[in-house]
Amino acid sequence: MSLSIVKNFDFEKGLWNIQLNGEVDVYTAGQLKETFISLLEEKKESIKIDASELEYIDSTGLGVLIGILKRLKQDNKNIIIINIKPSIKKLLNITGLDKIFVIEG
Amino acid sequence: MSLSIVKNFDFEKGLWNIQLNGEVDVYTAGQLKETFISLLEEKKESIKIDASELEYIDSTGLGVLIGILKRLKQDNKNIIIINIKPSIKKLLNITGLDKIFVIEG
Amino acid sequence: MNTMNKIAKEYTNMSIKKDHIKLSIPNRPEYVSVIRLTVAAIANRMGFDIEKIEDFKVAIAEACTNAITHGKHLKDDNFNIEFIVEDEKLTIYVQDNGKGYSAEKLESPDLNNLREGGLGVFIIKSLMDEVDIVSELGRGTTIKMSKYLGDDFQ
Amino acid sequence: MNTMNKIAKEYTNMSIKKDHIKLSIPNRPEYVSVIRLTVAAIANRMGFDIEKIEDFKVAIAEACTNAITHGKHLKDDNFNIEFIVEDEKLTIYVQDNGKGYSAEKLESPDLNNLREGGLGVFIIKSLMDEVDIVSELGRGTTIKMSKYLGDDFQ
Ligand SMILES: Nc1ncnc2c1ncn2[C@@H]1O[C@H](COP(=O)(O)OP(=O)(O)O)[C@@H](O)[C@H]1O
Ligand SMILES: Nc1ncnc2c1ncn2[C@@H]1O[C@H](COP(=O)(O)OP(=O)(O)O)[C@@H](O)[C@H]1O
Repeated sequence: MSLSIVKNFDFEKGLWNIQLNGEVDVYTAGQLKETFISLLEEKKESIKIDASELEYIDSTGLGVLIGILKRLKQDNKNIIIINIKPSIKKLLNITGLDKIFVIEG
Repeated sequence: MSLSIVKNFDFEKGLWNIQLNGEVDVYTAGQLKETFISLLEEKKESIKIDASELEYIDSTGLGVLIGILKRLKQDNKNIIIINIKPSIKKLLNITGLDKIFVIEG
Repeated sequence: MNTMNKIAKEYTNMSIKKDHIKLSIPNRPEYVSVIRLTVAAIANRMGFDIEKIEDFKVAIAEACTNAITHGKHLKDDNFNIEFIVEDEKLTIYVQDNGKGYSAEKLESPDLNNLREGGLGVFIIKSLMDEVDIVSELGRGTTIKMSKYLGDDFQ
Repeated sequence: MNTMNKIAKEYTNMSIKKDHIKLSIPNRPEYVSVIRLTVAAIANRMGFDIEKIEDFKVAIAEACTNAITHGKHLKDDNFNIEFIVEDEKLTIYVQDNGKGYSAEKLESPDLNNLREGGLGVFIIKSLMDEVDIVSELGRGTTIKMSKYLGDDFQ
């Protein structure tokens, strides 16, 4: 019912591998934002999110992703999301964000 | 969040094998009682309950079991409960019903 | 009589059988997950399938997030949620006594001009069958949203 | 002012930070599972472990079952649940406007003379750290129960 974030940098591919476990909502979105911002301060590279354990996200969490994507786009970097659950896929379709993020798997 | 009951009679051992799936509370206890009563009308033999999928039971459900046990005791039959989850075991201990039913495994 | 009571009153006057559940909860982010689980339990009890239960969880969370972030009036206050359970329909009211806004002025999300906000109401309207927002500047907001059990309504 | 409000008032007058959650729900069996999930969500949010969350689920269900089966006054009525969230303690009030009873007359369960009922209040007292029942014949019952986060209190 809360959020845990696992991060590590893939030197071979030159991108961040992030695993999100749990729920991103108005309570946990701040934690997500801080983590992402500190990642980009360390290395401004594309972020690949494994969402297989992401149970829930709503507009607060999507807003954080949009904000981070904007920063990445300045350097032509991306957010890639893999293993998305159907309920979250639906939300990305509805909002059109499936065309903004790179969705895989 | 509701209750499903699987029943079959073990002719070799001469007892009812019952599997309880879900929750027994004030909403579902009536269904449990009716099932047990119809079992005993068919064959008044001991009842062995597999509680591995029983997620929840409270005093309403325990009351049903006590009522059925009373009928069985008239014929020296028993209620045997196996594979009990810790939270339900705790309830049986607290109420002393672990001494009244036969608890196995 | 506030907006929520007024709308609820209309309902009560009709003759179909309805159950009312009322929840008053602190306007703080940590309680939104509690609200999501409560709506999931109600919708599950009514027989909604998993996909629709998820829709309710997201929609109510969006409404509550707005009540908490925009609707806030006093720092430590509660806001109200009401669930109306009918045979074929679950209706939810989320009501705050916050600052209110002009719902007509809301813009739809623009993918060519990404903003970090502005998705909440749009998501609610996409996921629910009926949505109605009544907001008065300085007095607060009530958002009413319903979804039907069957697939006939879209 | 009814009993519940009176006791709640005492609480409000103290200075420690508390959150109040209020739930009004139909006095019918099908809603008890909704209440169990709500208390589980609140207790989980507070950091209670799985065993204590189960204790809350059982205790609140016992209290609500009593409100529904004995407390009932009108056929279609709601009853009230209030949760007081403190740093180290969750307190729950379950209040009905039903027929009430004399709590002092309650007998403990007797294993040599099994009855099908009479376990509910006994179970609540076993699982919770503090239990207080205030009942007035003809006016209704409020049961107050609390449990602490830490293990220091027993
Ligand atoms: N309960 C509310 N009280 C006051 N203003 C609100 C409320 N709900 C929504 N709004 C207004 O409507 C706007 C759009 O809301 P929404 O679509 O949820 O996006 P976001 O909350 O991300 O801005 C908000 O920015 C706010 O100005
Ligand atoms: N909310 C209530 N309103 C009226 N009577 C109650 C209430 N709660 C408990 N009682 C009385 O106390 C008795 C004992 O309750 P309990 O221990 O839960 O066992 P049971 O409900 O199985 O009888 C009940 O039989 C009833 O007479």
